[in-house]
Amino acid sequence: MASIELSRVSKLYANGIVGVRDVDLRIEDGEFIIFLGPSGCGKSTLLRTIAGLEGISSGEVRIAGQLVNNVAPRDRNIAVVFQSYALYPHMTVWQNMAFGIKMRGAAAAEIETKVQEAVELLGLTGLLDRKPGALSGGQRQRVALGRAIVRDPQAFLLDEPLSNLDAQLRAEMRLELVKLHRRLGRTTVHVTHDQVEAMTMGDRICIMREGRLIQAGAPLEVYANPADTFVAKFLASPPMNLIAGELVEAGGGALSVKACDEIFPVPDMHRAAYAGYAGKPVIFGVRSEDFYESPQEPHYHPVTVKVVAIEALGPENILIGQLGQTRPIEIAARLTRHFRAAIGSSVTLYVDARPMHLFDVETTKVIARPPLPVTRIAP
Amino acid sequence: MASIELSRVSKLYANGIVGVRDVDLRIEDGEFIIFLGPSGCGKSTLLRTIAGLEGISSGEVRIAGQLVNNVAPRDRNIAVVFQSYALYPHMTVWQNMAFGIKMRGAAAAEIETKVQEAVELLGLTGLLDRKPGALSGGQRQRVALGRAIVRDPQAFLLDEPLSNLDAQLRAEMRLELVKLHRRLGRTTVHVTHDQVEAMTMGDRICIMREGRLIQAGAPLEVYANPADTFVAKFLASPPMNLIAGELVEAGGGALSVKACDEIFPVPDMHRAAYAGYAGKPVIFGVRSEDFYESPQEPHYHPVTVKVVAIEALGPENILIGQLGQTRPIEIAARLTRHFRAAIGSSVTLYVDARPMHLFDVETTKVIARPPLPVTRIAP
Amino acid sequence: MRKFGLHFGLLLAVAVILLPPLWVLRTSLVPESLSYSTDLMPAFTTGNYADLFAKNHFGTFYLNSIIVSVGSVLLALPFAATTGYAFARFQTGGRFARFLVLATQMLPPVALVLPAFAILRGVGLTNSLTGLVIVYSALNLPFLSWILMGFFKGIPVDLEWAAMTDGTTAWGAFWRIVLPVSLPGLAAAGVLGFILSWNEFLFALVLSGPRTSTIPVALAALQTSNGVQIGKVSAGVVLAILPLVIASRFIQRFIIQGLTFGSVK
Amino acid sequence: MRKFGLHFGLLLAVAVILLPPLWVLRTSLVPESLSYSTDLMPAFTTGNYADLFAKNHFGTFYLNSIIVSVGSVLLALPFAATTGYAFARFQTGGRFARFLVLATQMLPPVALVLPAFAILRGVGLTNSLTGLVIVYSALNLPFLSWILMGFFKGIPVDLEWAAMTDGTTAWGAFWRIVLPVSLPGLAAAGVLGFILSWNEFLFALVLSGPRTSTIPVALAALQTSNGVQIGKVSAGVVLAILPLVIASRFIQRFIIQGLTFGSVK
Repeated sequence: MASIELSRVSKLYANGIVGVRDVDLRIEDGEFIIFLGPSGCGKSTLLRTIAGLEGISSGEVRIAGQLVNNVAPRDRNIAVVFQSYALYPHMTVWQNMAFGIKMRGAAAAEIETKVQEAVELLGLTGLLDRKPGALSGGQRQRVALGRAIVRDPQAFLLDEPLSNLDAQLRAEMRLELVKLHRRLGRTTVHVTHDQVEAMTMGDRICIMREGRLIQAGAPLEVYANPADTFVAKFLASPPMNLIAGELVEAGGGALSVKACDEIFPVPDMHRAAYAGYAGKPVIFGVRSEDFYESPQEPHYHPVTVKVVAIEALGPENILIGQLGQTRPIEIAARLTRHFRAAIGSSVTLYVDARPMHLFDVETTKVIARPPLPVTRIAP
Repeated sequence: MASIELSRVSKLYANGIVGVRDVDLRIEDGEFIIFLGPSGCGKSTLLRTIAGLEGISSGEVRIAGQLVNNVAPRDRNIAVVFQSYALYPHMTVWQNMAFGIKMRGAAAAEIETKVQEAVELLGLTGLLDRKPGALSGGQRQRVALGRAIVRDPQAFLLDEPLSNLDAQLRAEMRLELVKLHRRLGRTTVHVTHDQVEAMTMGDRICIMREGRLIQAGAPLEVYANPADTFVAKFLASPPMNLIAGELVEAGGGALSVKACDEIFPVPDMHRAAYAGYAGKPVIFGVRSEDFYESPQEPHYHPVTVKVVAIEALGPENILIGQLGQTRPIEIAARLTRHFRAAIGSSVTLYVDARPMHLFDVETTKVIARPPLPVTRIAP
Repeated sequence: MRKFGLHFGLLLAVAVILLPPLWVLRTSLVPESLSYSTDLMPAFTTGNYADLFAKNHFGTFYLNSIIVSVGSVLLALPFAATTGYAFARFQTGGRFARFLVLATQMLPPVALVLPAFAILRGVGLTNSLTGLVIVYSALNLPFLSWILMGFFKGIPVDLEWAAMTDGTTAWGAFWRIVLPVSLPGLAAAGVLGFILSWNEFLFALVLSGPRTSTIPVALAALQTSNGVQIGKVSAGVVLAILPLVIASRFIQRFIIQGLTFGSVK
Repeated sequence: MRKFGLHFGLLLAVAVILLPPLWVLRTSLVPESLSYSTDLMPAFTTGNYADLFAKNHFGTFYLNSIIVSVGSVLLALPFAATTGYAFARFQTGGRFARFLVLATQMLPPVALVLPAFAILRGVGLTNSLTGLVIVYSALNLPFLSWILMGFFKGIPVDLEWAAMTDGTTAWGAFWRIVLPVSLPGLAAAGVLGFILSWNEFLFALVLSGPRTSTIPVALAALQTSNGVQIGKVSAGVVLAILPLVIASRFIQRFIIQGLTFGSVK
């Protein structure tokens, strides 16, 4: 039951490596927040500074409004679930789960009740007398969660808790973690490098890169309005297609992007925002799912693509194709499972340019435009 | 340039663990074949028996028609790319790549030519004097591939070569491996636990479980016609929805599946195949992408689902919902990104039952029915 | 044929390895006068053993050896554990301190024995078991620290972090988590220290007196006093090896696991 | 204030550790008559060193020590490498064989020295450097095998598999891949073996004669002949430690890396 505030938090290591750089973030009470980024981006380091397991070089960390820079981990009343689970190998499941409240001096009866609650919540009955070594990966994961829950902490910090599970179990646990959060209502920080976890689990994503917080926001908002090309590529699979081109005036105040021997008309709704960049080089970003096999809407713009490969995933087909003749670039288009084409043939695809973005060539930052309306999924 | 034949190949370890059990498989010359299965299913063991790195307990392995049971790995003329890459840490990239043909006594000029070819093919120029320790993960992966290519072997055996790469690089290398195979035309065996790799890379998938070969076939054919519930679940994400129910007669020779308080009419096209199972318990299998938000086709069957969670991935939304009132079960439906609903509310979805499958309750094997037509993606 | 040759070779190797200790055992159970007989077992007696205890004070020496070996391990182990832990987890002392620890192990014992004698004489601890215990602790400390450092390095730091968020201090995490988890390592290190002290000869010879000798010194005395009494010496050797054999049977598994140096799974 | 206390404590510790060796160095460079002076450096002489070589045959002993130490390592290392590799990769001998290797290390040296003497006398190798080389090789073999086993275990089997599909035999994979990759381990093991042999006293005392003594025996002789000549002894100690210091400066990094026992990254 606590907010977490980070003010200009930096963490430099003795060898000069920067762990975290000037991070400002306020995590609301009860929020489920995701730290997303490639390995080495500082997301786990940031989590550990919140837990107090690593000191910070500068800045302030507040939990529930209280400055905790110099507060020991045990006095922060937060629980951490580690990627390795970090179960105590010499203790039984029961002892693992009871360790935390025992350390806090709880009475035997209270310990029994709390552990029992967590055991039932997580379906661990029957495993209580086993040592961690005798558990499967999924069971260990649950015990680690249980150990955190029993303590009834102010906040849960989860450090890539799903990365050691196989794909199917990972999908199940993803859902269960979300349900658990909904039930317990505790502030939760979840660190991951998995884009699917980031999109589906949290209230907000914080995307990190090289120790910096690049963008924070609701998953669909970040997805629809990436701050730069890094976010645009990282938060999707296949990544957003980024096409270097030029913004040109097309008469009558209309704008077009000239790229790869194609002219992409800029939708009128974005005209005002982009007007200042007319005549300049830009990076044109369009997501793979904004390509269609048929002109379902009148504003879709036809482009010709030479088929390089078709990845038939079952429910859908990903087309990898070359756009342009003189200096062709490779693009990915997400099409329906009914799409068929011969490798090497040319096909016409239809681009919905409304969700497009333009990025500055030098800074790689997005050129601001009014966001398209995003409906938030209730509740 | 060789076919690989496995006849009743079994591999038992000294401690009684079964690595591979009675595998029969013929891999055609030039084919790209995938061994897919969860960890510990024997797929890597099978690959190593082909390479000769592990002896087999019984059965026969033939490469290019020649029995190789007692032929040493070095005389089989196959190349293996290991999950760990297994680059020789004390040699430079150039030495790593040249080692294989040097061992085969090639002349210096030939070595130079071959290595140079592979270097250009894989874009390794400029790295030749580095030691493996100074390379990134992706570069190591390329060097490992290069080392295999230089040898010009009869077949490539790839043991989870992409599993140590991050998501974006993995997607790129997936495509590059396919292009490489198309270019070199060598028989290739690719071991993976990743369903996406399996669907998109190979001519055929071999699905393994507990040392047995469960099903082999073209990816989309296996996807559309899984042999049992294991394959049905394993080869999709989210897995196929499996609903325990009963096959009942609905008058006029029509059949329905009664499950979860719902009646799912069996399409007429499957009536003949399933008639014998009328009145018996069955498992009704329907894929997540066969749920739709609107009744686009008249034969879609409406069902009411209580929304448990919506996973908004960006390009699409996965709905997790409860089907049925008395003993509800959880199903996953793959819907468009435009779908919106409140958690806890009830929504009507429309099921396309034509791609459905019924599975035997006891054996978990599929109840045979004529396959729906599957268009093969050319070429 | 080739297989037969292989098996024959293996049997020969086993004989070469096992015969000497078995012959020592045999000689210890044969009267002195028949020791050099080539018969397998010309007569049986426990007289050699009885003599050792009755005439050569082997009971005392045995007790001395046990006190010194166990005492030095118990004294050194806590220091070794904390040093090893500091080296494994913190920057303490840097690479140079780690090297120093190894370096002390490189000094020739002969060069150390005289200073040790001088120091012990200064505090009046020559000819005393206490002195030997202290010296052996000092001799074992670097080696034990090094082994335990390897062990502690093998324990993921996550475990300590988990304990610290669970409510322990850093010291509590060491005490409640790291130490119990490294019991096999501590046991292996302890046994090694015991064996090194039990077998040590040079320091014992110089630092102990007639009543504070340890087994190796007593064995050496048997071999040099008035000619070698081969029956008694054999009995002494058997007695010297006995606790090692007994201990190792119990902890064989432990040691092998412990001495894979730091690979706690 | 607390910080000052800490630093003072650390300085004290450094002094306690470093003072004795430095004092030995000082005494070795001071004339015998002034050895016990409390002055820091009452006079300077290299006479102690000159005397050692001129009157005490230290040149010979030094050479003996080098021959014996280097020779025994060179003799033992190939056997240790192949044994360690067999233990690391194959089931060879099972757990029991591994235990036996450790067990031989547990026997008290005092119990081994007499049989060793008997065997060497049988083949006429007492008082010879060859005999010492053979005995030291045998003594070091189990330990070196054990260390190298740990090292080889740390080398992924994939590397050998890659080599074998690349066209080598199993032996070729060991020779061309495993050995070069384990050079740090071999170096560390070799240095350890060298140090153990260099410092060994008991076997050298019993098995060597007046012309085949090694440094530790010569040092001991200095200490017992007619009273302790502290200046000469100090010089001898410095000389005994010198090669260890020189060698270790070069390979400090190597050893520490090698002795993390098998963690080749």
